[in-house]
Amino acid sequence: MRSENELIELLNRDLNLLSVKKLRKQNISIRLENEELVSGLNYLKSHSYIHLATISCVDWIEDNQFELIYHLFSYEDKISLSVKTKINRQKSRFVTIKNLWGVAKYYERDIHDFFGIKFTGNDNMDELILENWNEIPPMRKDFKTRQYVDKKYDWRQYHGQE
Amino acid sequence: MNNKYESNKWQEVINWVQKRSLFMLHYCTGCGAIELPPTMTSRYDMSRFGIGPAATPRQADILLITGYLSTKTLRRVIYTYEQMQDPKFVMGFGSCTINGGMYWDSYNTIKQLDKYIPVDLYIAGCMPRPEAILEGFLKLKEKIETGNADGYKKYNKEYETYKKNQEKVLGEVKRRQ
Amino acid sequence: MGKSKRTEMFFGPNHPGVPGNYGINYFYEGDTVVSAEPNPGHLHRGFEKLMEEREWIKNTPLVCRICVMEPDINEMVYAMSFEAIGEIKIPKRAAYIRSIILELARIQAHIFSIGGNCGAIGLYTAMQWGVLTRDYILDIFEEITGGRVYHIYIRPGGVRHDIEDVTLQKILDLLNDLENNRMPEFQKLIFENPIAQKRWKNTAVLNQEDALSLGVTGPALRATGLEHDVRKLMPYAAYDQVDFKVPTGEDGDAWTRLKLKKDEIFQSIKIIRQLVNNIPAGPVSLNLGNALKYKIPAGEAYVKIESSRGEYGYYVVSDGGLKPYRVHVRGTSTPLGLYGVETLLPGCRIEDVPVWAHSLGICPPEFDR
Amino acid sequence: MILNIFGFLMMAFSAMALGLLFIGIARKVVARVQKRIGPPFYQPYLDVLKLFTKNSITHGFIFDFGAIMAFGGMITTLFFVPVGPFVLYGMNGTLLLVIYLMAVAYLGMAMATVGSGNPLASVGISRALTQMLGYELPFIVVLLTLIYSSNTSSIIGIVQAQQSGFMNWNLINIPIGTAVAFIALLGLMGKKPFDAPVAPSEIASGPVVEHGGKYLAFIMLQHAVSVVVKTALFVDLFLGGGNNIFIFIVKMLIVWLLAALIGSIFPRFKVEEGVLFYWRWPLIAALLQAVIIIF
Repeated sequence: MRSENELIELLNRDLNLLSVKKLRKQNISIRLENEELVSGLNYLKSHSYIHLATISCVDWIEDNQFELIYHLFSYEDKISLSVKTKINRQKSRFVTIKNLWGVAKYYERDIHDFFGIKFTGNDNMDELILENWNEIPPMRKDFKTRQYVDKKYDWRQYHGQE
Repeated sequence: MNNKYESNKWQEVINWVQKRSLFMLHYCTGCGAIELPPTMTSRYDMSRFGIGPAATPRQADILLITGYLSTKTLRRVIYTYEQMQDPKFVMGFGSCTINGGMYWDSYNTIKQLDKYIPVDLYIAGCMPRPEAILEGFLKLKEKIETGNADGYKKYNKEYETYKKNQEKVLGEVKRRQ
Repeated sequence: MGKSKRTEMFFGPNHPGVPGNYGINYFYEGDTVVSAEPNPGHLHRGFEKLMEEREWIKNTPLVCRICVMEPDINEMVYAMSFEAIGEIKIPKRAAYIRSIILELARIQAHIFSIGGNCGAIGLYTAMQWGVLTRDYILDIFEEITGGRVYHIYIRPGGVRHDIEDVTLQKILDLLNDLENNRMPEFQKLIFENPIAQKRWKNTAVLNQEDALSLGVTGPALRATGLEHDVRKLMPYAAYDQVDFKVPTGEDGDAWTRLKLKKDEIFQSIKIIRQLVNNIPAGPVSLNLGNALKYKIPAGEAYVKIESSRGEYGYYVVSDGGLKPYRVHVRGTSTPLGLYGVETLLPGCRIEDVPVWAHSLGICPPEFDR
Repeated sequence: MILNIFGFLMMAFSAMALGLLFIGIARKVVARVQKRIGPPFYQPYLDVLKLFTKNSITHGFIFDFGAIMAFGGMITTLFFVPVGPFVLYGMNGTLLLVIYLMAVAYLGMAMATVGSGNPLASVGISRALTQMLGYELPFIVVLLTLIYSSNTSSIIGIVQAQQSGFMNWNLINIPIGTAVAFIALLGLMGKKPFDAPVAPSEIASGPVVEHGGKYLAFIMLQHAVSVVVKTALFVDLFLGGGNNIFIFIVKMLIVWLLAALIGSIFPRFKVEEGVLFYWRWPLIAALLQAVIIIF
């Protein structure tokens, strides 16, 4: 059982953090370099952060970057820890963590569906949720839903409508 | 569209029978399916009206499209619809099937069900209450009795139009019987 | 060597035994599943994209539609993430009302789930009774919020309007009826039914190691003996004000999970009684200004709460604008419905596949989104 | 000759009508257990009529032949089972013949399954045949006991042996055997808890998964006739048969409703659990009964 501050101290000591932030009670977010993410997650997993809730991805189009967020939780510390890293938007490639958490395989496939990020080492990158999608991945910020909908689907015509 | 129904005693008997026994395909395509269990079970009990669930498309008469249809489901719905035996009826269920409803600007749901398969009846609401569903079934029965529920005939007649619309959204649709 | 007798079977999306619109493609030999693959995405509506296109308040009616089994969970977790980023503290009465709503939602979800489990093994009478019982709770919801299924009641800054004392009394009456009349009936019909026990015991076993490595939460995790409940781990709403136990089991099979659900219903009844009896007076929502112009500072939050099936999380990013910059939904059954199918289903019998899916609480809309 | 054929047809049609009525009543009763009103009792008639007005699709000759074989097999069985005063064949050995013929219907279903080529159907029919192994064993033991105690293997002979009063019924004479036979009857009729072959939530109604329209109508009629055949057989063997058709039908209805009520409160066994169940207590009880009767 560590408190938030003890945890931050520990992480500062053992990991090469880019930044660390105490968001609120029982919530901490840290940022790691690309190369150190897998080893960092490995370290955290061996320090009771065994629960991988999910992997989120955010498209920061203005910075030309994707941000990957790994949400971890420790049942001992009762702290929710978000581990973040940023990758280049053009390259859109990252390493898989399926050897640490098998379930990440599907989270990564999901991110591949919606953001088009490829994960090296994850051999199955088929479409999971979408089917026959041949536009730019839908969750990217430059994908315009309205335009796509106007093009693909027909709106119902009502009487008295233009 | 010529909906005029020819007065034919034999056809009348057939309609009368069909109206009184409807098997509804148990296929939950969307969130509207959550109001089907109450409709089917003790409180509202649609079996009073001779409507019962059927397990497979071959046995079913009614295809209920319970809510929004993603394109992935639309493909399965088309297969399912084509597996069903005539006469078959389609009920669009909830606002999403009428004009997209809540998901009017979603990239993955269709906005208008009757472009892709013929719909005999729509039930509005998000989501329709069990009473509305029962009312819808009763309306459908009326339509069957008067011979107006002829979507399946329309589908056969205007097959090419439907096919074109389906392929616009889905790409190729493989058809198997 | 004999020829391999593998046959492919499509369990869903169009299959009466599957929970929702969801598919499992599996190969079986004899009667045993040898390999399985999930086929999700039939319910994908692009929620996360839609939410980026709508103002903060306009998302309230949208989020509840993500998971139809328990819509209030979504409203709650969305409102909580808004409040977490904006550092808004809601009035005490609102917190109490939220907890009451969430617990009622939990009871109805559990009853529905027990009914669904009974349907999966062919005990249709229990399914009918379960849906009937759930309907009385929906009546209460209708009285409070105006909607049977989608309530759009919990919103950023509090709840939409107050609960009247008459309704609170009705809730207590309903709970008494549930506790004294309906649950004993279920006890006799389901939990003392020898064949039902036979079907559920040692079926769909999920051991602790798998559960933790998959990130399974909720009754499925507690059935393996761990007392983990977000309501206790990171209390929200008014859960730190009430006294309740988190029931746990040992075996991790379908039977244990169902018994846990039954115990949790009684715990929820206890919680609601405490909340109703101690509900403070006061306002039920904050005035945050023009609803269409809600603004919160740039920031992020991963907020999670305990749904009837486990941890339900939202990751919300705000860039300080009128709309959320990114919302990511972590549905409870995501690990089980995707990876769990691949790893846990092989070895299961064909007739246990629906039992597996129902008892682990697979809810496809929350991972299709 | 013509009169005979007329008799056969009458028997077949009235059995269908009676069976559908029974099914309708059972639906209503089960609905009351489930706290609902339920469909009108004449709903099965409408269902069958409607199915005959529907288009239907065949899956080849084997499929057609299987459907006919299932239906025909059941009708043939009917002719050997005395229904009240209506006895078409009364020769020795009908009891064993009936047991044999009942399998024909299943084999017909199996053929139709092969024709349809649906894996769900093949799982269903393999379950049905497996389950047959289960219930037939105790049932046959009871029947042999019965044949031994009544000194005849003709059904009508057994009925006649039970006349002259309630105390002569086999229900009183061999009570354990009757109970075992009733449990076997549940499996024979595919009632819960032994309805694994058609389990909708697992294998989407099993053998009939590809049957639509007229084919399904035939299957429903076959089911209706099978209800009549099986309940009539039970009444003949254990409840004293009946010279009065109305009393006979009431007895059948009691047996059928009892089975329906049991079905409404139990979930279904897995198929191998069902077989093992039959091979355990019912078989032991049946053997015990045989020992009691023989010695």
